[in-house]
Amino acid sequence: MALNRRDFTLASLAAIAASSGLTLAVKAQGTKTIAVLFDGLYSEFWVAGIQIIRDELKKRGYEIMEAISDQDDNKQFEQVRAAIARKVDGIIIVQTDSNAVIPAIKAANAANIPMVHFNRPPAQSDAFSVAIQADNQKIAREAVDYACTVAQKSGKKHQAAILIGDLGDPNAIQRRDGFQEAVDKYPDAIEVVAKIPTEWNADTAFAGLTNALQANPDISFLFTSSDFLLPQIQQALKTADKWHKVGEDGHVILTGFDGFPDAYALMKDGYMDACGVQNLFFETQLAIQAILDLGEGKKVEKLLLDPGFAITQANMNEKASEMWGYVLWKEKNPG
Amino acid sequence: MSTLLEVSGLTKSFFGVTVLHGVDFVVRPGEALGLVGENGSGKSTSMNILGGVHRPEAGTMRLDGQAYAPQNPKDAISAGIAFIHQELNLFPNLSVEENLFVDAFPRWNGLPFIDRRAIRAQTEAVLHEVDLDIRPSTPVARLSQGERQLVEIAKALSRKARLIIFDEPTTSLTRPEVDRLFGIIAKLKARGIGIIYISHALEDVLAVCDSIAVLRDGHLAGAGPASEMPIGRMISLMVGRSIDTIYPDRQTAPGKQVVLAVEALSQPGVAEKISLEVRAGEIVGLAGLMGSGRSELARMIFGLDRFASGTIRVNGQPLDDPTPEKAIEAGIAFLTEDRRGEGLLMDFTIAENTVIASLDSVAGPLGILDNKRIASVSREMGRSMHLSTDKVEETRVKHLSGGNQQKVVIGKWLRREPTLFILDEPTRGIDVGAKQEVYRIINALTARGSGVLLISSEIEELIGLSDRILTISRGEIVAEFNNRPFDREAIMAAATGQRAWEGASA
Amino acid sequence: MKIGSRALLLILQNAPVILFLVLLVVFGLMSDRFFAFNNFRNIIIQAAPIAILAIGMTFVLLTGQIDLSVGSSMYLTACVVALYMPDMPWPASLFAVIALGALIGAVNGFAVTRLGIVSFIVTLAMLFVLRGIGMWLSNTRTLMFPDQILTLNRATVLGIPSAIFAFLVVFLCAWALLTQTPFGRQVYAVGGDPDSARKAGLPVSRIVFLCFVLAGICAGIGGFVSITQIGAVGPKYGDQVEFAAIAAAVLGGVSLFGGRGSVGGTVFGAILIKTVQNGLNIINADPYVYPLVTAAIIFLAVAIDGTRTRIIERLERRTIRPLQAV
Amino acid sequence: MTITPVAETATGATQPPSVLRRLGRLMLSEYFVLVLCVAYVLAIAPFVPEILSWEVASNILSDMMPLLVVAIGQTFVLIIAGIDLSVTAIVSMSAVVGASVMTGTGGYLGDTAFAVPGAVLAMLFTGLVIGAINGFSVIRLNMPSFIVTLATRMFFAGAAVWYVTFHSTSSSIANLPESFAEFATGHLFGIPLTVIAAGLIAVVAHVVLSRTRFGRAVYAVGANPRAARVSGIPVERTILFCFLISGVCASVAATIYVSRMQTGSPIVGENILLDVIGAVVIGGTSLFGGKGKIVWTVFGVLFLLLLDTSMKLLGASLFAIYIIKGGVILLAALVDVARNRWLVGR
Repeated sequence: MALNRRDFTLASLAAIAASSGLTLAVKAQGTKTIAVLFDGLYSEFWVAGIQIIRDELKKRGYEIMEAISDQDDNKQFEQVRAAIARKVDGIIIVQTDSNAVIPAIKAANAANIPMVHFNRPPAQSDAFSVAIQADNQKIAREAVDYACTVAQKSGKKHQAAILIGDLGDPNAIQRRDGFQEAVDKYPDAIEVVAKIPTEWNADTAFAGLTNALQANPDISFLFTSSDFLLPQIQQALKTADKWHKVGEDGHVILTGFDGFPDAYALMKDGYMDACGVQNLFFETQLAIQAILDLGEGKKVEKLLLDPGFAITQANMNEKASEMWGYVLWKEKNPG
Repeated sequence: MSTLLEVSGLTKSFFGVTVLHGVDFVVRPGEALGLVGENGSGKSTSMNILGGVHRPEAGTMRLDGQAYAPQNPKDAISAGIAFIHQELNLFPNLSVEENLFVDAFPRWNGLPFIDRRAIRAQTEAVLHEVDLDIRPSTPVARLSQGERQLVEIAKALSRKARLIIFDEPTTSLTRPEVDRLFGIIAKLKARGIGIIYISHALEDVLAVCDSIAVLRDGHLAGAGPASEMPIGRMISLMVGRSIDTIYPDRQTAPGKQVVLAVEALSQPGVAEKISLEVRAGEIVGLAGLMGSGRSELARMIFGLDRFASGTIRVNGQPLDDPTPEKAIEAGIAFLTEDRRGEGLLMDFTIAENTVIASLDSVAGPLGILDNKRIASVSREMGRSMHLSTDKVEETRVKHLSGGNQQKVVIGKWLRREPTLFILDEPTRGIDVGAKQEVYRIINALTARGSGVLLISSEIEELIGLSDRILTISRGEIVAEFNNRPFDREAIMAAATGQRAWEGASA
Repeated sequence: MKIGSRALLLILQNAPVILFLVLLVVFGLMSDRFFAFNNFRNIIIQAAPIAILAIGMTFVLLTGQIDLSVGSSMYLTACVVALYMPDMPWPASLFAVIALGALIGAVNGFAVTRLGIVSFIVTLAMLFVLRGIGMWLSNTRTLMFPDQILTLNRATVLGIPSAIFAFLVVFLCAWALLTQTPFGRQVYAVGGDPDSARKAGLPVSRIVFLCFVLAGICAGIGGFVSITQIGAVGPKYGDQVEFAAIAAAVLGGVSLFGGRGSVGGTVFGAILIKTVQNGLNIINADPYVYPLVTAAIIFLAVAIDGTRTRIIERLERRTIRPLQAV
Repeated sequence: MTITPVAETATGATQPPSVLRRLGRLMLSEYFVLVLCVAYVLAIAPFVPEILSWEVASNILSDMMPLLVVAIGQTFVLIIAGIDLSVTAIVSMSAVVGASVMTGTGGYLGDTAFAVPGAVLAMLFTGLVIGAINGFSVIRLNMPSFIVTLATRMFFAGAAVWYVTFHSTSSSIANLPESFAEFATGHLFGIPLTVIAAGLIAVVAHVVLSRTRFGRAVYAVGANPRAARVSGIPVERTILFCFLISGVCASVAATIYVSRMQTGSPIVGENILLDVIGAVVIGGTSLFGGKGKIVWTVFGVLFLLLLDTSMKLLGASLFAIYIIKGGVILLAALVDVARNRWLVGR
């Protein structure tokens, strides 16, 4: 055993010495690096978002260090520390949890590395960072509000269902709360009969919606907490023979959230009534500007708001161009 | 008379060590050859050669006059040679008929489906031949050990076996099952099937076989018709010297103090008002057939099985709701009949096994074990037990022979200096030399004042060792024999039960 | 006492079924929409993907192995279909998922039988690798499927919804394979006692290998059925499904130690789990209680099974003398 | 349990050259995974030279700690041939329970002197309770641990999310006392407190497993419960204790997580299950019981963390991390198999 240990120590020392030599040789120099730490790439919104940030930063000569925390706030904390260890020049982060990110901000502060929160603000604290905020709750409320007015105009009472995201995901909770605030204002027009948990899982969403339609065949008002569930909604409604356009008999008043290309297509085709849109282009622009300004030592407001908006059948024509999903859709469907 | 199998000059060595030196024997159709010898004498090697597991370096085998040189076990099977091992190779989760055909199901009309009707018919036929009255679709899990063995024989018959090799077939059978088995073997012989019968139970060998071959150290030590091979001769050929008695003389007389007092121990279906006493320095033999409740009694006393009513006292102190921990604490040691399954941790070293039941004695404050002490006590145990190796910290017990394993089990318990040692089949499956060693240890144990409750299927062993013999039948103590010399016939009669056997088993 | 426990045993023997009936009654009392032909059809449709997956898992579990990679396997095969064969007719896609699933199963089986790595580790590693490859191919985007696949969900075969039809076909094939063919019985033999199986000359490695291949194929088919339902797959598709499949099999009486269980039981287990979810949907339960109720029911079912085994063991304790009449 | 294969393999008829022999011996020793770690660092260092920096090393060390503590608990359970899938839920549940006790916004003991000790006790108690449920279900209800802990995992993961809704308006519980954060950030003699705590746990666990009666009982129960029972080992109690240890270890990990994030989040630790079991098994602990060591687990966790950290530093995309992680697990297992075959062959 003793022999072993000595062998081991010798071998490791030799190894470390050898690789240190290599290290010196390869050590990179010059270019600035920005860490881009996302929570997950589970919807088109994030995929498009990270793509834009990546392209923009590369255009400006930055190197990117990317990491996805996969909805694990501890892992994200470790990723921030890894970024700090790599002495990056700035961190753009989509945090998993608004409270749990505070220690990470403090660590970045201590290392003097600017930090920008993309899309979600952190909780209140004395740590300094800049947040780009899209107000999930407000945007959801506005979109659902429009749908409610449509429902009210129809003159009859609608049975409503909501597809709720993962209950551990703050975004899901905020969107649910926005929905709730909106429908609470129209007690005469809306009665919520089904709250369907999806765990952000397409399979669960499909089954849950199918079952809800079985229990409440009269559901005629639907809100999904993310547009990424639209294919499943479409499948379930078609099966239940409820997939009809606005104005047709049996149309289900459908409200989405995120502003996916799909969502735009469905709005254009008249299947969807409204969609809460986060202004992705605006947000990415704000984030990049903020991180650059911070890097140059400029003063930046702690909170930069993306008001977002609700795109509806009513305002679709004037607002579409601001909708990121429309732009992406347009790229794929030119002319 | 023609010969079925003729083996001549069989030689085999492993890693330069010759384990078979030109062994010859012959099996005639309709005859049973008994193959006896100590462990390591070459029995299993010759059988492995016969079964196609190993290939010999020299020597020939002829089956029905044809040269026979199996390259793998399949060759042996197709040549009509079948093995019935001590550990049965049946799948309890399959039915009887499926077990019979599991490696070669007949297809239904050439389709990849099992021809259920065909296997059922064939199974019924062979089951009938072995007098087993069960439905072919019965899961093997529901059969008793004896029934399973008959299924194995049926399997051999279904493959048109001409030569069936039994390896220790009776160790886990009840007496009626053994009788039934012997009846079947007789029937097989009558059909012209040759038998090779391997066993340490020499009486069984005599009862079954027509001729006997004795192996020692890879040599054929002697062979001849069974009528010319009394047990004494077999033993002296096996060990290479004549042995008057392998049982040591009892040096000390039992003391007065009662170390174990069992009173009215009852458990529905298992034991009925069993009462017995064991005194210090006394060996009490418990004679009974397999399935008579003898092992169950031991397990209940040791706290492994529950019982409904009755009391157990050790050294006068009541042992309430016994668990193995409590029983050990009270001074009971228990050598189980299942050495590999319960007696030892096979993957552990000798040292680890030695102290496993007495960890407190080698533990310091906070339960920290003293490894040096463990090593020294284990070596000491190895020496006093005449263990074959002194590398107690390196050798895993799975690499020891059966006899040495048994010594480790005994040694482990002796470390606790038990006031009562329950020995359930202490010499099962170990060779004569090791047996003697075990007897010597038991004797020494009583000299130190321990009481011993000895359970054995071998009446001779009980008679040779015990101060007193109790017979148990159907969960009741039916007779007590207090004085040497013991009347063998009377014990047998009591053990086989005054009342007719009813063979109740779940 | 004995008679009492026999009665108890009878109840316990059928405990999963009784539990299922109790669930039906409870949900039925809580919503009048529950007891409807359409609803039960929905339950079976929704159970189909997981049941098919669990049937494949049953083969692997029967041999005493485990396959943690089925969820990722589902994801990867779906990605391939969505990315590389959008314009192919659906039978070609189905064939592709089966072939790819078989290939993945073969890799698992090879690593387990030839390389001798514990199946838990092999399939754990594959869980990561396959999902990684899927994410790589799809660039972690949500992938959409062509209409010809989506419309399958509403198609019927002989009046039976396509998902149920696929489910029935897989179930019948698996059942026939396990109970009526030499291979099936040998699967039980290998799982019951691999050493004896080897001694009996059974091709143990090949059987285990084939079971992994079957699990891979079932993962492909189950994934395909699920695609027709949900229409799009994201990078979380099939995540943790392996646990659901194992739970379904164990609920149906499959032993994790091999050799015991049946596809019928597995299917029952899958339907039981889906019934719970369906019932909770139907009665519009608080979203927070879903995992609690589901977990509690799985726990209860398996606890009953454990107790049953213990009682059977006690009853089958060898009796050596007749029992007095009680 | 202290013999190494080395002793047996040291003698051979043909002696290869000394360096090779030593290398071979190292491959066969129980430091094998550590050798892999060094080899990995060597291989990756040219691409991420930072991995050899003091800062990264100390990051790896502190990132290791919570995972290590959970893995130590898991080692006990694996040695008795069980498995504890519920550790992630224990982490989550303990985290939110602890946070709900000490949070300044409406915590049970918020803003009192007992906030921190009360919370720590509550967390440990949570781990103990869930461990007890697992343990009793296995020994009393005769359930396979895989399913028991699968069910408790599902249950308590859900319960943790629900629990937060009663104690916080957001999806996690914040506003925890400053003094509690010091556990994650503080140092003693220049060593992080968490490292001291986890190190202490590792040392105690190592001593318990390798040098005590209880440790022997754990191995014996894992190797053959029937034989262990006959030898007077309290089999059921040993099994129960292993699950309790696993539960408590998971809740200790929760204290580290909560402290470093200063947040009680119901999803913390949700994703670590496969890492934990993977690390323990890579270390060499058998899933079939009876074999395993704490040092092995330490090496296994270190190996996984090295892998993770280097990927982070490389900024590897998620899919690359998945593929490489899976590939390396497979490779490690393969090398281990080859190594064992070689061992047996000699």
